[in-house]
Amino acid sequence: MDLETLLSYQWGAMAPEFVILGVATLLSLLDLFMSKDKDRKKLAWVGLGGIIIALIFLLGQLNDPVTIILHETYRLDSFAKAFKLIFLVGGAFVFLIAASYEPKEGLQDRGEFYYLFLTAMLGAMMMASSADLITLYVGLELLSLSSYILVGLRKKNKQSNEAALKYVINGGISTAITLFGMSYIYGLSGSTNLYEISNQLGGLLTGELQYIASIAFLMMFVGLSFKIAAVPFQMWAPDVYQGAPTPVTAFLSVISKTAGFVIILRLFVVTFIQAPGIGGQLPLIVSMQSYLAVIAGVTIIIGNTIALKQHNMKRLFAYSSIAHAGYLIVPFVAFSAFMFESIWFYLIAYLFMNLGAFALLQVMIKQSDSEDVTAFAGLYERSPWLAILMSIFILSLAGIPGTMGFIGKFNIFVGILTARPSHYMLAALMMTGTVISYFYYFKIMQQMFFRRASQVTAIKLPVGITVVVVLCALGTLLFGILPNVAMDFFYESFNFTDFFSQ
Amino acid sequence: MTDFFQYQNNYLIVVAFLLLGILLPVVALTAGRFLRPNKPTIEKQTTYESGIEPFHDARVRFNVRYYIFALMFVIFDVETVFLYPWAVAYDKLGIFALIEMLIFVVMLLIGLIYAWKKKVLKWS
Amino acid sequence: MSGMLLSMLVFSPLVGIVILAFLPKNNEKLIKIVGFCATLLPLILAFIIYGGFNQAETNSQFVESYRWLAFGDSKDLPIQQLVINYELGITGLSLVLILLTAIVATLASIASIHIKKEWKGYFMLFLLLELGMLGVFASENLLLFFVFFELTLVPMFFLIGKWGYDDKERAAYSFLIFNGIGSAILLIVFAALFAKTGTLNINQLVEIMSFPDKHLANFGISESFRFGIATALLIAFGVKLPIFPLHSWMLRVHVQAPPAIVMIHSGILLKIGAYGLIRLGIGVFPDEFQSMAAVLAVLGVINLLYGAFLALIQSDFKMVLAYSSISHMGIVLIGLGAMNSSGIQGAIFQVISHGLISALLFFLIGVIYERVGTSRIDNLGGLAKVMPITSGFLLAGAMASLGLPGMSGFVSEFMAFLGLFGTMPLIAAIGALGIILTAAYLLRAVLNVTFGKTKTYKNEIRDIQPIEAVPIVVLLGFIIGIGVFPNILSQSLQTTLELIMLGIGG
Amino acid sequence: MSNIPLSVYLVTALALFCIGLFGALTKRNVVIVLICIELMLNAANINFVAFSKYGVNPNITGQVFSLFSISIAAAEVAIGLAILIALYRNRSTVNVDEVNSMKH
Amino acid sequence: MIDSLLQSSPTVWTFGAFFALGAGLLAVVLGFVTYGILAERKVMGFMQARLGPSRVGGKWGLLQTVADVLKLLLKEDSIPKAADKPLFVLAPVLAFAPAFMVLAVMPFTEVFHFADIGIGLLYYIAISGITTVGVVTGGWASNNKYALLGGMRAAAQMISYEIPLVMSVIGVVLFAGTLNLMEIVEAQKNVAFIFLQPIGFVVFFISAVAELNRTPFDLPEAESELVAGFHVEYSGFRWAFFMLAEYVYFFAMSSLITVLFLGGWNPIPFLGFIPGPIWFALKFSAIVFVMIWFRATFPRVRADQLMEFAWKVLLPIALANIFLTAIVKELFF
Repeated sequence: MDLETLLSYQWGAMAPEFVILGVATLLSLLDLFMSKDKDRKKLAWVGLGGIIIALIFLLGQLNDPVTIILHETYRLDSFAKAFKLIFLVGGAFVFLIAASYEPKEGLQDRGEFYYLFLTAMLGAMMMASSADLITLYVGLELLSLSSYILVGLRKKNKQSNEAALKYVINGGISTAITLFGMSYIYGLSGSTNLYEISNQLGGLLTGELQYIASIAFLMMFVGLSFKIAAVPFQMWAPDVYQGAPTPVTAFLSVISKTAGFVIILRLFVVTFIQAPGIGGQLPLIVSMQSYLAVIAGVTIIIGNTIALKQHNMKRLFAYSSIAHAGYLIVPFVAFSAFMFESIWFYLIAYLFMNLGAFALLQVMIKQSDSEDVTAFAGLYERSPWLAILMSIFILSLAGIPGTMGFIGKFNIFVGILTARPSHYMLAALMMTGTVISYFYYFKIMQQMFFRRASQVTAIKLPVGITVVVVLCALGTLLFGILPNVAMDFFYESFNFTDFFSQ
Repeated sequence: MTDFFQYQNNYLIVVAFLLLGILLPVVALTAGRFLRPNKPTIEKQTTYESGIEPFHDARVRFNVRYYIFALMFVIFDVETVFLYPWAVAYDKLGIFALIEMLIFVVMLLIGLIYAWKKKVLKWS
Repeated sequence: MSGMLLSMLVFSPLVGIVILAFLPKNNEKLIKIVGFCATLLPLILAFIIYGGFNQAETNSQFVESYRWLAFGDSKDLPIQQLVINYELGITGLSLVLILLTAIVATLASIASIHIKKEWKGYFMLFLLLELGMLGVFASENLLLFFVFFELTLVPMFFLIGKWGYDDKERAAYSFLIFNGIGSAILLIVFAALFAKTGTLNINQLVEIMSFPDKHLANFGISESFRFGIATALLIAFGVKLPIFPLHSWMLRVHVQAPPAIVMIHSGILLKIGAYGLIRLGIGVFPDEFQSMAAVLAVLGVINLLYGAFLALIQSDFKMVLAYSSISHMGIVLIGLGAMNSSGIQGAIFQVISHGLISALLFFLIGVIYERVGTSRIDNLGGLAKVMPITSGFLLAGAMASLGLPGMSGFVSEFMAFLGLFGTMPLIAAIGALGIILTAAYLLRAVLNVTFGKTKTYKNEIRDIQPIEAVPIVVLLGFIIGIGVFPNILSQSLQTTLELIMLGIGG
Repeated sequence: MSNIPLSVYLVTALALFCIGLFGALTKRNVVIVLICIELMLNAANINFVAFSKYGVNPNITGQVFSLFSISIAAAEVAIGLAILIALYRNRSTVNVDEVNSMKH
Repeated sequence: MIDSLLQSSPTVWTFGAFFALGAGLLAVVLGFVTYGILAERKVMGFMQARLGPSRVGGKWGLLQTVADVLKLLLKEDSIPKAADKPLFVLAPVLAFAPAFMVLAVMPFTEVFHFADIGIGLLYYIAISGITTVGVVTGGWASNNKYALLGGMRAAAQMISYEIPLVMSVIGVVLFAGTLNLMEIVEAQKNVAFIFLQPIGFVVFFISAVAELNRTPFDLPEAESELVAGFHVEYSGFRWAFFMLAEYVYFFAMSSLITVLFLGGWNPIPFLGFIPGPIWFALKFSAIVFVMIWFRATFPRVRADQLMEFAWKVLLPIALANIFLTAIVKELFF
């Protein structure tokens, strides 16, 4: 491998990653060499600038054909672009939220706070474009390790410590399970390249090897369910969401979860699409449907029912995010023709509504120094616009029409019902979950509109938060009322058939 | 087949050395037991503390710095895992590997600078 | 411009919302006037549409269609393209209901003068609610129908929960959850239909469902699938209507919500259930519903008798009216269960007439409550002396409700039972008992309140104000008008009815 | 060339993995839990290395993967310990079940 | 002989043969330790203008160390009551066994070598790390504050210097292209790596001295500071094993430096007539001498200087050296 091969690669394909990496490095150096008393909030804007540049690069790549470089470990296809778009947009919002994050006990390591977001995003982006088990795993861990630290960044805060510890332990266990599953896949195929594995598994898998493949499948899925906070690895979510700094919680609930779905889609869909399942009649991924359906169903039910008795807003959103993970697994379970677009669309909806809600949550927690639902009491009297914006996000989370959340759910429905066979049970479960979720979502509304406020002062929004909230609300409504703006964009810019092309 | 024998024999030697390394102290100490006197008294069995009566347990919380150095060791030592194969295969890899490793080591260096600036490397 | 008339009608309440948003928060009078005027706009538009409606045309009119949502538009995927359009259009039935909505909404906005706090938010939600209701009746597409249907839930939740009486929040929740369940079922049904047929246009669905079974099997639509969907529709709309075991939420809402909102709720929102059953249920799945006719009829009789019996023993006037609503909805079901021309016509008539009558009665009880501070029958009495005019109106309303000939209630009940006697005489005979009970409970309640022993009231009680009399007079006018000249309704409904009859082969 | 069959490695790895998983789920001391996680990761590494020598299609990639996983595991443990130190400073405990101030 | 043994099929007999050969090496090493200690004392005596041992075993005190060992063997072995007994007993073994095990891969001459493992260097580094565990165990098991502190310090020092040590070898590996120690020696046929890798050599040498806990880096055992470091509670033959481990490790490290940087048994040009074993012995002795020389010359460094030197000076230099080497190799080879 000499200079010529080196230059023959289209490094431009990796431009967004390089930008993020560069900015992360730059930020860490700036943080180190800035004088101590300087305000490090400026770093947030540098980071934001980096994300926007990366976003511009990414948008410039939208119409590029599939690019495969680095010995087929890195591929820039529609799938990668579509999900990187979510990461970058979400990352920009998280940065805006983080720029105005002021915890009570202060934040010592503000520099780290900002550039660890970037490294975590880099991990997520790597996963989106990776076509190799090794790089997938490295990306996954880059994301995980960065977020472990982020969660524990409030060093003096007991809850933050505990959250980080739980996150690390749960994360470690799940990673190990995933890795063990991957080792079997490597053993069965003798390769770490996903497409190579796919071919190998499709051709060679016979007899008891099919059982091993199924076990590997389940192990990897169980391990990866940690990232998306689905059953059986959902236990960490409430504690971690509660203990982590609010921007980190927002990050975990949106970007980290998206990344989890990215790796799940990439890993399972590519790897197992050709592999025969036990018995050999159905593809493995189809023969696993019943197990996955159970996981999805239990996730939805657990998330929604336990959320009912939560009073802490962050915990409540944790359970709500578990429930949403359940909704998002559903199209994967059904393996419908619209799987990619349903998941993509729903994740974007989730990005808007959840980040908007977390942005407001951060403001309210700061205001009332409490994370309880009652922090929202009488918000309508204090700042009617805030209450209305928050209601938009909550209605969207609850899946009320007119918002993006509804269209997302409808997409999923249509997807799973067009699949053969149609999954009525899953649809019914999802709807049950949604109805249960009305209870706790409207509990927040109840506080905002029906209760009296303890203070009457209006709430001042920092600039960053205002931008996030307004953009998110606009997105939620615009794509809720005119969903085809997003769908047409999707179909025009992306062509997911290249997901399978080698 | 001889290749494989050689491979196995090499590790057989390692095992032999391990055995020897364990046996020598065991044998010597057992042999010594027959030669040396053994008259334990309470004074003899007290822990030495420069002449004063020992107080407290010795296993107190010690400085966190030791842990931090241990952590640093783990990180830096394990990163050399990548350097060794790289060094061995460098002839075949060429300039691309050089640039890759340059990036890697620069990152490592940034890590070192980070620890430096955060005063982790300071002792006392 | 006229091509978008229906959209303009549906979204006309937005004008009021936007204007209200810029009004000062505390100017009560101005807000109330603007709120009232805002409801006039849809009313005017509704009459314009009425004027332009071609009574003889069988197809939907004022149709609008724009591409709204498409799935699987990918260039290379070999997937059938699934498109949902933004489709509006009206038939005779929806036209009548739109008129009803516009009228009742305007009258309810007059009734809203009693609202005591946060008028701005109230009227904004009120108009949003109206938007939702108009949309429900104007939609030709099921997803759009669903969107508007759910759009009524959220404003209702707030209107009940914020401006209601003591136990308002529980009522609001109970409203939300029951209707949430109903709409959840609806959404699954719609998604399933969409997944199988690739369209959600009501007219296209009607066409597809009338294909022979063999052809339908190609779509993956089996008989059991259709039957399942029909049952699901019955349950979903049954919650809204409400049908007997699913009714408890509605009582709470009727007792706790502010009178103006109850007018709307009982006058129109409940009718969405009936509308759905007729348009989507019997309209799209005539065969399935025909096979469920007996069930419908029995449910209707149960509703009728259950409502009536319980209304007889209530001590709260509002509860009496609430149970009376359940009872009257039974008549709708009876009419539908008859599955013949006069039955269904009766059902539709009952939908309209009950809308008017219950709006009137709830408005009156609101007026009384406003002045006396209670609606318990025990605590009221001898109102005829202190509020003679109100009492007179109340008596008139009760007469309409119990189906006095010459008023709208009579026409609908008569036709519904006529229909059912034609198909299931035994059930009809049992049901007819309900009519007697209706008279009993209404007379008990109304006579106790108006002519019973005079109670001593703390404050001096004023009789009804002229502005309050407007809705009463208008409503009574319509009630009597329909009672005397049923043709003004049946003319518009004729084509719809014919279409339905074509479906059920009657 | 081999006289130790692949299955021996696999069973060893599986046993290690199960021990690790059991320990990670049942032990109270965080340090032990971290060690157990390490055990699980190394079980996977054994698999990788065994497959890379005796697998259906022996190649070097498995060893490369295990190198990556070793270094990542080290980083993970380092972070785990760092967090544990922070927790210990605030709470003076290294027991998992004493870390529960967030029960709703 | 060893080569033919290596190629025969592995049986109990070959194992026995290896065991016997290993025992032979052990005897040699013990001999080295005996006379290494004596040599150290003599050399230091010479440098400090005194005689050193001169009574037992004639004029040069040739039997002095033997007498010392016998004395240790006869001394009472007391274990403190508060100690953790199993660990206390285990610690010397843990310290000694790896020190001897590393010799398994050490090529002394072309013929006289034991295991010929492809990753000999890695093996050496990995196994030698275990000694640290022994040291910490000893300190911990004693349940003595000085011992514990000494043990912790020793561990901190050893792991800190392990990193520059490991990194500085990478230059050698880059040139040799292998981790096999025999091949590394063969790669030095023409020129010893000390000339190609001067920086690497210096870093390695300094780190090696620190790893061996020898002056000027002998803080863990600094009697003036910590009484006697981690082995303060050890007495008799148990203590002797810590000392033994230290000197065996000394032997191993000197051999390793000889192999890695001085070309092992390769002769200096034009002196090829002198046989390989002698070259090895000469180079090895030179290293040993320099280390003893260090001990006599340098003052002990301060604890903070010690640690910071490793991280702030040696590590960056070692990293830079890697790159210098890679670039030099890219350009000139």
